[in-house]
Amino acid sequence: MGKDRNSVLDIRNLSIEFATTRGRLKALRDVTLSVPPEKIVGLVGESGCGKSTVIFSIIHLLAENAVVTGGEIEFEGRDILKMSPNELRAIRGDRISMVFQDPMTSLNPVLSIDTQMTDIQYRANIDMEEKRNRAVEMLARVGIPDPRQRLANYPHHFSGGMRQRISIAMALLANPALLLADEPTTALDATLEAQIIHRLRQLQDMVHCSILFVSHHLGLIAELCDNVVVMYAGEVVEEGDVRDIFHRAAHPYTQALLECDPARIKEKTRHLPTIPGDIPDLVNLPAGCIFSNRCPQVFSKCRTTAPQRFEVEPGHFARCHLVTEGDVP
Amino acid sequence: MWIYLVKRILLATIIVITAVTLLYSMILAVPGDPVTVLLGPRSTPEMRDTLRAQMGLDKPFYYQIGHFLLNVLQGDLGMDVFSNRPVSTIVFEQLPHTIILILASIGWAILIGVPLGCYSAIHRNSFVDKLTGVFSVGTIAIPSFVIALYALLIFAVELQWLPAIGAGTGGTLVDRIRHLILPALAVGLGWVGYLSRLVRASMLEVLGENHIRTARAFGLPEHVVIFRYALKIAILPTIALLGVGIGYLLSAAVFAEIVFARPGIGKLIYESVMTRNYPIVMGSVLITTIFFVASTMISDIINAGLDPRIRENL
Amino acid sequence: MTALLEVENVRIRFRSKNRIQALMDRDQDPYIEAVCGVSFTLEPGETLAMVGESGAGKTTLARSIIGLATLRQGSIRFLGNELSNLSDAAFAQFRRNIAMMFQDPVGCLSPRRTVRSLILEPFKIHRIGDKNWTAETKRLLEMVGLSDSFSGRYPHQLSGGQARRVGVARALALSPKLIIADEPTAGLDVSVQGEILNLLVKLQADLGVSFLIITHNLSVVRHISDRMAIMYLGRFVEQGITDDIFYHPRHPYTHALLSANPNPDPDDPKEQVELKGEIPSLMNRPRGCEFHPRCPCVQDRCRSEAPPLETVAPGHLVTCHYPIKRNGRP
Amino acid sequence: MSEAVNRKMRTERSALYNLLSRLYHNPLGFFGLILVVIVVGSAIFADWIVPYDPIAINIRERLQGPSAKHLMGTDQLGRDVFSRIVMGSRIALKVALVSITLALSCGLVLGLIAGYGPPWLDKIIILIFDTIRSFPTIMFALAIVTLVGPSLETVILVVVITTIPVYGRIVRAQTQAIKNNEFILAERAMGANIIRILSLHMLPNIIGPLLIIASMDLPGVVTIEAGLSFLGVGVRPPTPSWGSVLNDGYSFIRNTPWLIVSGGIPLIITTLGFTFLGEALRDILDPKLRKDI
Repeated sequence: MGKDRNSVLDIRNLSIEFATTRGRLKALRDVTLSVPPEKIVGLVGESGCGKSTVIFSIIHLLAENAVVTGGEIEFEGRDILKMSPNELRAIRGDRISMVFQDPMTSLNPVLSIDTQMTDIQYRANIDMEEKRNRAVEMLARVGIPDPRQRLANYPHHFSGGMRQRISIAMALLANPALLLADEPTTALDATLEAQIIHRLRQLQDMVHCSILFVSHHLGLIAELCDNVVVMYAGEVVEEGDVRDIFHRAAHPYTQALLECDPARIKEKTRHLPTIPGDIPDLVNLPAGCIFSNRCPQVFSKCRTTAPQRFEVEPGHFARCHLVTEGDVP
Repeated sequence: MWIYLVKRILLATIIVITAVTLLYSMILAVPGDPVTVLLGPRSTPEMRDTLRAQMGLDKPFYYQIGHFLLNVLQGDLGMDVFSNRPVSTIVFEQLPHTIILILASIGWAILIGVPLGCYSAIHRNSFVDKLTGVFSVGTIAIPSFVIALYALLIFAVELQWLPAIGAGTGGTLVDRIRHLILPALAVGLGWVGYLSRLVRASMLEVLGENHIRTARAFGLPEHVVIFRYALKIAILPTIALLGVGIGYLLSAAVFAEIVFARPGIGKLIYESVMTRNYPIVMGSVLITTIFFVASTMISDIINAGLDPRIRENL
Repeated sequence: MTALLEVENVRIRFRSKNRIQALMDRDQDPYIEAVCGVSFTLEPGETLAMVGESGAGKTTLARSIIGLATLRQGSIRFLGNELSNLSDAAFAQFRRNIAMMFQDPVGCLSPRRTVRSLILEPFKIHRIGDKNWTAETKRLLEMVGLSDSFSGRYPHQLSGGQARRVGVARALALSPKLIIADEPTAGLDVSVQGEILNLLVKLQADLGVSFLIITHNLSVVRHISDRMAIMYLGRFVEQGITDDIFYHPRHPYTHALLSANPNPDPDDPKEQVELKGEIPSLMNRPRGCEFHPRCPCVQDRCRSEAPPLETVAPGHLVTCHYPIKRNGRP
Repeated sequence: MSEAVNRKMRTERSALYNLLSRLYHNPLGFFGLILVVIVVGSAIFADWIVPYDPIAINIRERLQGPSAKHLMGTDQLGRDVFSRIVMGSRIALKVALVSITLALSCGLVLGLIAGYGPPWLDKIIILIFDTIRSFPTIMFALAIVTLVGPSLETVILVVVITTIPVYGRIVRAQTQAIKNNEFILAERAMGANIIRILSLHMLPNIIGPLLIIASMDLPGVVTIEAGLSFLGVGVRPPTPSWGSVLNDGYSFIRNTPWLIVSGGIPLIITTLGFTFLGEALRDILDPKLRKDI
């Protein structure tokens, strides 16, 4: 697997552990994924699967007790994990920017939007007035009504939806190569979510940046993303084009996840499918495949040896013994 | 902003009025007759009657309170029976010394405490952080008058580096400052620890919040993140507690003035208590309370200035 | 047979400004109308889902039924008895028949008490004495699929799903006739959601309990609710049989809500009906039909005149001047 | 049922045991515990420890430095300072415990009423709290002493009045924070009356942090008592109090430093001891309270 010339971001065999009182929690194990240029990659998985840890490791803003135990994150030819704090600071907000989940707490409450949006343009050597104009223009693009006047307002003058639009405007201000979005619309209502996703798609075509979009909402991923990466309990179980995943899912977990989504079940049913059991304890990991204790098609090999990443079809990878041995169901 | 201002001033006046009423009703609730307490047992009934009439003590309760309140608003706190000079002039003569002492103590406490708090918040669990931790817990706990006594014993009596008595009134500026060092040290020492712990705690809390993570995610230089984004919020609780802290400072000042025999409102009250001269005591307590309420109001207003959320919520 | 629950023209408001502020700016109404004129009925053994976005007043309405919010106007009758004007004591005997499940699975359990005492709380409150408590706890825990080992645990030692089940067990303690569930699937992953919903459906089948479910998760509503109502800014804009509304939405807001729920299939994107702007604040409500600022098919009449309540099909009510035509689907 | 009861017993005993062991790992906390044990021990066993009668005057041996005969020397009336210090601890702790219990209970009740009761009552209580808080403690004490005269009861009265608002405000803030939690709404929905909600659901969540704050407030109360005695308006002589020893020390500072040194030591030991112990307890029992200084 040589250097993938045509991808903006390449994560290879990334493993991260958190030092906790109970012992070393293996949050990420051998995670491999890539983000092609100008594409939107959906990172999907349920709570506790480590999707936010992946995002925060890219921008290297991990918690103090996090320890990177292996792998590399190649971005524009350099490994982020080996960058010095100053080098990291240089690309943050310039080449990579981020939108966070909770709009109510991600903006500074005592500084005006004007201050916050001009501060982040400290790298561009243009005068303050020009910085304000660029801010106003971007605010208009994300759908903030009369942005020139609203610039002087403080975050608490805006609703949740408006604040998230401001965060997106701030993130795209520096024309980044990669935008990281950590469940940006989970805290919003459905109609608002649709507006913001629609707006994000338009802005992406204009700014030509690629987006790594984290979510647990399958419908959203299907509508917005070009590629999808499915994670479970700290491992990438499947990765591929959006149609590969939604129509030809190879991994039993992906299939079960799709089955459980009530929106996909056509005829009305009184009994909703579920995935019985819980995520295994990530401090002392079970042998074999991580999904073995909940997998409907588990067999002897799953409980002994961990499956390896296998290319089911061009660009479509899965980590399951069924795929490597038996035919794809 | 001005709505907040009006509300805050209104609240302050209400507190002062309640304080006055409380104080005055305390006087009247005294089991013995205040006048006999004042003039002592040997005073003749006539003297007591004239004084009682003079002070309007024979009128009904609410009338006296109303009368007293009116006088207070006009700045008249009644007459001192012993020196028959107006109470307010006596008290205002002594007030400046106390204010200088308080400002000096809180001054050096802020200059050292706040930066120390910031440093130990940024370099958590470093040697400095641990040292200041133990130092501040110690100095906050130990009573200020014990510190004053030990300082007096060591620096003034034994080593004689600094004067032990008085405020050096009439001397040169340098002399007055030399008289100020030990009392200011005694009163302010506990506050260095208190402020550093406070700033450290609120800095740590703010640094953990999401918007600081956003600021760092945009690659803002660390000093901008610390001073413009974090400190501006972290300082708010410190300012609020400084306003309230004036009350504790005034108490510590009383001891410092007595231990170092410095003139000031504390010494005045102490002497009047000895002679049971309650008008002076009441007058000075009242003025210090007004001074305290004013300082809490000022710190709230400064906070409103810094934090738009307070400024605008009605 | 008489309806289990009849809610008629209920209005609830909160004081948004205290007396001094109200004096200062007289032009603004010092009250916020959280619920303005809502009526519906609930039959025994039936499940009614209330759907709407934040600020629609769903939770306020639900809480008024169990007496946690006082009505300004209107009536709530449970099995024919009027609840809205009862004193706490008189209300108590009805509290046995109505139970409530709350939004935050762990937050609605008193933090310093064991699961056992949490489940037995309803019995203690209503002073029901004569039971063997250990057996009763075991029975209730098993009903919700938890083993007896949970009885000694504290709320902070439970996962979201487990805490939610303890909430259900507590609600079932006095075998109520009606359970009000406020966002039963909030905070749960899709794979765990199914477990709780299947549990509620099974309880309905076994005990004939009727449910009032508050949620903003439309795909769940389609499967488990018999009837549904869509709330916007404190009013019912549409209510009716669930299938009717899903296949023949007549109110533009319902249509937008349904389309805003993206279909998890890249090759079958639904036609997007995108609303304009944001949910208006309850402080200054739009004139006429309150949805007109965001409505894709707004017309002049909508801006000035509040729409009447119309019955467009048996049991299918809409408040809109120009309801959408019935489309071809069955 | 008995099995559940002794399981509860075991958990309580083991809770105490693991509290002590965790305290052992926190050096400052353990050091604080030793100091507190010394002070409390000397207060309880004062009658046995005291070598001389603390009030007995012996002019011939006046103002002596520390010696084998008099561990901490003698004061201007020849009274043994060590005995006065040990007896003084009894006064200090008595004042502290009595006033803190009184202030805590009144503060708790008023705080609960203010936090959970009707808004107009809340405003009145808060106004009273703010007014009392606006009197500097010592000034307020001096004012009361002027009127009522110095005595132990006055000291306790002053301490109680000035500390009730402190606890009242903490309880009120916590009650208001908990009041809107969903588990309180759940209780109300089940028909629980106010008494049950306050006692079984509100109180257990408030008492813990409140006791920790009280333990850290103890030094403050001891300081007030010592301060007033130092000013000669607290405990009436000849009853031995640390403050009065310091008072004698101050008047004879030029003759002997030992009175001040020995008068200050117990105050330092007590205040440091309770503060270090209180801090350690807070870190162990309620880590999220750490940010509250």
